[in-house]
Amino acid sequence: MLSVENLEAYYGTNYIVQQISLHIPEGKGVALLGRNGAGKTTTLKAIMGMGPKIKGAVNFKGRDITNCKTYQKARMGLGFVPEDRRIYQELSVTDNLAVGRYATAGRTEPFAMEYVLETFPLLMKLRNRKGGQLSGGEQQMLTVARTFMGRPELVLMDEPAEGLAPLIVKELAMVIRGFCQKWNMAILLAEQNLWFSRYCTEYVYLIDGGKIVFKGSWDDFDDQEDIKRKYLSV
Amino acid sequence: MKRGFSRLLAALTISLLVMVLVAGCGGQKKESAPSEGKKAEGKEPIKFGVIVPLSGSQAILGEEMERGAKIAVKQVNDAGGIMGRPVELVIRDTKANPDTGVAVARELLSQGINMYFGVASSAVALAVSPLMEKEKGVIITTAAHSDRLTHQNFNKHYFRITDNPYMRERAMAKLMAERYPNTTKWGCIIPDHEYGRSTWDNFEAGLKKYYPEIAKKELEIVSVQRAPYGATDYKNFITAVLNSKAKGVFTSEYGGDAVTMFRQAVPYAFFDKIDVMVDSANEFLVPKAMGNMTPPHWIGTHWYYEAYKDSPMAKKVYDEYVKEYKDKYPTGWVGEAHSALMAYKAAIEKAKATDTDAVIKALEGLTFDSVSGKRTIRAEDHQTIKDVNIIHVVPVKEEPGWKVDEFKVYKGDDLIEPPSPGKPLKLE
Amino acid sequence: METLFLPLVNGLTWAMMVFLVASGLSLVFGVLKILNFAHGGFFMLGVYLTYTFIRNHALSPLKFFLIVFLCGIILAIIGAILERLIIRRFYQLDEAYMLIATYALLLVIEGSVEGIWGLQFLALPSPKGLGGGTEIFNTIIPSYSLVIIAAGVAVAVLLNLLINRSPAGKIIRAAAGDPDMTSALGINVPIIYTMIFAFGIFLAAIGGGIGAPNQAITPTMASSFIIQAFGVVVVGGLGNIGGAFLAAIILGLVDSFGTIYLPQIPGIAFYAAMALILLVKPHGLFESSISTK
Amino acid sequence: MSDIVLEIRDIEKYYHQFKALDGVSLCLEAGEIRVLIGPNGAGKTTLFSVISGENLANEGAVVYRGRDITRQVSWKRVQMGIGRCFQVARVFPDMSVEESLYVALQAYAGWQKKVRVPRDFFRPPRYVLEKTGAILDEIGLTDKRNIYVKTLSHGDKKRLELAMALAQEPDLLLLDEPTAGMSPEETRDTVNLIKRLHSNRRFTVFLTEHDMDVVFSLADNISVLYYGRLVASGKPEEIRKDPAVQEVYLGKEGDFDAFS
Amino acid sequence: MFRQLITKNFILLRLATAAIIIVLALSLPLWANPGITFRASLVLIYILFAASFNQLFNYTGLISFGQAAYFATGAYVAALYVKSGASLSGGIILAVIAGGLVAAFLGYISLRASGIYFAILTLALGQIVYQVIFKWPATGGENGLADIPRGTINLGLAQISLASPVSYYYLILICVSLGLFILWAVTHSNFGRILMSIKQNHVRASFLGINVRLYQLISFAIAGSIAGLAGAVYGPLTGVLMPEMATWIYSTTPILLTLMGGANFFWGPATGAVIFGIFEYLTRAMTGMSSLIMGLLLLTVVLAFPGGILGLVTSWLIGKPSIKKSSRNEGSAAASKLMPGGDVINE
Repeated sequence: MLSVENLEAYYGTNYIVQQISLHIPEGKGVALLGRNGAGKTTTLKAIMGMGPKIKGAVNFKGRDITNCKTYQKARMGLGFVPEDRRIYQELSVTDNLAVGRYATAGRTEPFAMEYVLETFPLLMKLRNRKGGQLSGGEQQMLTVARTFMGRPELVLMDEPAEGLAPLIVKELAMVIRGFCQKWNMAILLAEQNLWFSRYCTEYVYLIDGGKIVFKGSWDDFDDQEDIKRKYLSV
Repeated sequence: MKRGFSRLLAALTISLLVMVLVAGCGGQKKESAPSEGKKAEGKEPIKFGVIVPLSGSQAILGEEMERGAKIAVKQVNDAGGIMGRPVELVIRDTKANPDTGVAVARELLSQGINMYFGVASSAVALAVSPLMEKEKGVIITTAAHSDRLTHQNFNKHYFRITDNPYMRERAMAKLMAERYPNTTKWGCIIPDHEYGRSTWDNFEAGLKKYYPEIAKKELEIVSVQRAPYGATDYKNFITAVLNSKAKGVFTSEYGGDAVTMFRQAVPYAFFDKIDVMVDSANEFLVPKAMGNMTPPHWIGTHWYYEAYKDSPMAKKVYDEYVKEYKDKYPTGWVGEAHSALMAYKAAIEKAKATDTDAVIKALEGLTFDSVSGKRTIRAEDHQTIKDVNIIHVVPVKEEPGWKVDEFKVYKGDDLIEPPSPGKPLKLE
Repeated sequence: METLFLPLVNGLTWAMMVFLVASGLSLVFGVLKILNFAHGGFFMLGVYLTYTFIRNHALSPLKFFLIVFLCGIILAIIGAILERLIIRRFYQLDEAYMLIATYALLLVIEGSVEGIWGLQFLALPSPKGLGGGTEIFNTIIPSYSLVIIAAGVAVAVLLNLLINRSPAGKIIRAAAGDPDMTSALGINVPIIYTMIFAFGIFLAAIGGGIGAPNQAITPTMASSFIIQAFGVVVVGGLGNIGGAFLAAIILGLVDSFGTIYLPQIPGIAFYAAMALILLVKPHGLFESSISTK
Repeated sequence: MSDIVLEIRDIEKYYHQFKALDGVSLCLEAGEIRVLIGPNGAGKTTLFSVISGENLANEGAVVYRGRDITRQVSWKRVQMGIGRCFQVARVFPDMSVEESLYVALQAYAGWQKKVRVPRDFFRPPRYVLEKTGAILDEIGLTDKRNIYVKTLSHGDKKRLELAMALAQEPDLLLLDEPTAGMSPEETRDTVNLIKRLHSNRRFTVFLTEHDMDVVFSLADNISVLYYGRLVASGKPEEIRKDPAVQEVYLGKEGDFDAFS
Repeated sequence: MFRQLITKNFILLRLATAAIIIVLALSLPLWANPGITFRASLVLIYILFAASFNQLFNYTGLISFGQAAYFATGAYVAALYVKSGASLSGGIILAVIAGGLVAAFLGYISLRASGIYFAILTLALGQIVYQVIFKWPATGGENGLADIPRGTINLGLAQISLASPVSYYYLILICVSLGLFILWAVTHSNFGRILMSIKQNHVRASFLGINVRLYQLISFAIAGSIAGLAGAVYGPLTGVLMPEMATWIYSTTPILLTLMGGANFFWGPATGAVIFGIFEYLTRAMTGMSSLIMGLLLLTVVLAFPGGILGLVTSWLIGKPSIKKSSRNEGSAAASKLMPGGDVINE
């Protein structure tokens, strides 16, 4: 579905992502593990075209999208959930969701608002509340729900579990996994929370210092104790 | 693409700079009016500095002065120049700004040009006049109206070719007393400025003199409205004047402000409710702007060509103007700039010299022919005694929507104040 | 009655005149975060362009406003091109660069107007039937003042509906609050920026067209309006159109009553009121209503 | 009660209608390391802002060493001895490391009246020069003293920020997620650095942290903030076992097989 | 090759440039005609005026849109003092004090706001200064002041008349050099370093115990008094003062000179003023097109070389891009952070 070949991403002269290649099969989940500063966020932003300058090739559904604009990528079916929960503070929950609809433009029909709200019961009760009045966990739910509204075929998620209370993390994981399986969505999940990653995905890439240092299934990963210790301080 | 655009811009900038440089250097030759006079060729030209506002809100005055000056030069050169020497103009933009005015005057002074005319704003005149004294130049202004120039700030190197507010306003008041003897309630809308106040004070003094004298009526001033300079809304002042039941209204708002004021008065049927409206100095600016919306009103002008139909000089200037600039209504500033050069011509021919002292001496007390008949420059305060022209415009059906149906000429001698250079003007 | 009612109407006319300019300024600031000096230039171009089509004919109101609308569209297209070519390059630089670039644009517009239409002052007739006065409470009010007030209120209401009620408004607010995230949701943000800039120009231009019969048309009219509009936008809170509306009314009335009750110091009331309000509320009366950040 | 450094009482803080802090009260004893934990958006940073004066509380009082500083401006609080570091280091990007410290020390020297105007006009006073070297050594940035701050790594920026805060000789140091975004080695170094500074300087440290390893290796006491409310305060072992904390934040043991 | 040569001898190059400029400035009245000397005097004044703006803009991180008000304050105070028959040197000192006081007062009010609000507040307050000058009879109201004498300077042994353009040029040269030296000293001192820190991150600065508002206010007052100094020598040069010189339109002059020359350089405003002066001299005959030419020039400069002329020259000489993206602190550059494609590293 998405293949990234020899991607380099840099800000100014600061090379953050160096020559990485990723492959995400249709409908499957891939976790991108790595500690802070390893290059996870930059990789996602580079794929999405949000900020860093890039070299290399990004193919999505067989099309070269390296030089496409961010919004074009979104309309092709690439969803993005940012790490810092960038919801629109002054818009209500439903308005936030409504903005997410436009990613379906010319491709497919968006989900019905009610359906998405049912999937995220936490949001149902808060539908008329302004985004800025939500708690951290609720905001994170909203961010994910907003991206789902656009019916993406592949969602890039940047540390959705970071800083959330463990209970919320659990609920979020279940929602994401359930939704993705039901609608055959692929995920590229940048995370540090191993439990969360394992729950939502099938494959693992481990990134450090801007380079891929491991790739394989979760079972392969579990065999590599030394790698886990070295790169993730587990 | 972004890079390309930046390069394009860089190239544009450089070409712009080159263009300016070429124009700047080449301009030295181009800028003076072509001297076509065949007979005057071969001799060293007499150069005049023309410093007028050609940008900003006074640019429209400056443009007319420039036109008048160019016409005058062409005529003088065609007629063989001054003392056989061709005449050249060096035109500079003051931007209606005293420091730019001084800068350009200094620049021309250092090129050896000693005779100047032009200047619209009193501020520029007040800045340039002492410079002329210091650097041994001479200047004739063609619009600056501040009393101070010929009174407390007077110096021998400054001359005014135009009528001053004292004469103009008095003439207009006299006309009112003659024409509208029953209009005894007067009001005004003036800019809150020294100029605005002085025009009104002069006009009021005139009304108070002439109404009892001519109309044998007592006069009442019912409303004095002072509007901030550059206001965009005059409706409060307009309604205040209407509410005061004034029947005669005077204004010395000028330029765009005047047009805004006239324009905003129309919906109130302002001009139907009063007997007469007097505009002290806007020449044709208001009618030209308002077209068929022009209300009937009297305008004080420096020079109204129709009044001097019989003067070949005036006719020639008018014809030349119409031919050159495709406009049938030259304003008085055209005539004033023309007269300034005529004054220099007469003075130089009288003195048979072009050095400053000789020219000043010759200008003092000089009587010369101008587009508005004979003018005399008073020796004491360098104020010119000349005719005051007042015109009456009315709206008409056909283009351009208005016409001059009547004009009146008053001789300056009867109206002018006694000279008192160095002392402030006193109104009785 | 009359002594209160007249300055009230005159103040409101002035206020709505300024608001017509300020609304676009505030909208553009709310979304693009730029303060556009050239806005006054487009106001003036709106006036001149309308004049070119109408000249001295008193048209029917319908035709008149149609022409004003058309001029708005033409200038909006020019505005869109300028945004693409010039304005866009300054989004990431310091505010001072944007201020100076738009100021330069204002100078270019002023120069071009002098070149194209000349230095001559002009005046535009009111549409048929709106040139006279209307009697309300025994007081004559210029009919066209009422048109201007109505136009101001209409623009305020429509803009409010557009921003706060329409689906487009949600997108605009989203793009204003967080452009990066919004493009990641499949919305073409640069196009929205271009359109908002052009729409701001459109508002300035129709403001000019509507205001033209109320004013002398001079090549220097841009700067006098832009400063008053700046004041209104800032007092109202940058990016808050409702705030600009209220600020225009407050400052308009202060100015209008100031000329009547404080004739000794004409013109100072506006600035004094503005400074006073900003002294109490340094960031204007309200926060931005567009930016959702 | 002379060993109470900071007491906050019933703090409430609103952002528009949103209640970020809802009646928070707590006391810090002199010399302790107190860690504040809680999910993102719980109000930890807001509480720090209220203590340091960046934001003012809507209700309640902040008392520092017996003085009510609820309405005091932030720079005065710094002069009283409250230092602060931010989650994302706030540094001077276009200065060198050394220059940044000059500024910090110069400011300190200024209010401590250690500057003599004519002599110390262009060059930093001797006090500043000496102290710069000492602090750089202490914090371990000596070899980077001439490097531009904007080219420093994330961890080094945070360390520089800490160094600048140290220049003010703080009595109470507020550290907002000191190890956020650091690699394991950097995290370990930072923990050691905080421990070392704390034992050398004997100041009170109040910090927020997500990394539970860091929390439990540093904390003398822990407070738990959950959406504007203080749920618990106490020794680390007590907190670990507290059912309320487990419910809202930590989860029960064995709930997740990996927790990082 | 050429670049290497320059990079190696950069200091030498700077010294040589400085020497040439000093010689040119000192010898100018000897070879130039009075017209050019007058224009050079104006340029000198504008150099100081623009530098006072850059003291705020580049070295403190404040955009002042009311700098003309302090310039005009200085000019009027000095002119009124000289017109009362006193000596110009006293007038200059008074002007410096007055400019500083007015700036301190208005700055105190404006500094309640930040960023663009600060800029607009300085504009509004500057307009009030203009209105006061415009209405107040003591300042000559709307007519301004005319016939401002230059008087003499008492040097103890000898009285030097300033009437001639040449001696007045040297007086301006001395005042401007002095003013520039003060600004240079301020910006390069420990105090200046603290101002820089405030510009780069005012939150950090205040968490270092720095009274940010006070420092900004002092800087504002210094800039105001330097503008006042520039104004003080302006009046006697032209002989007239108009209230319009206090308006916001005049406040744009130092801004555009600064941006044209290069705001990131101490000598940027000076370069801008000189280039602009030359440009104005060359276009003096192109009457009636000044606003179009000015606008186009300004637009091309900010578009093609946003680092200003000095930025262009340095990048050409030492091959380094000099356009610093604004490192202004979060408070005022919130906009730039929000724009798409901003180089903000979130990792």
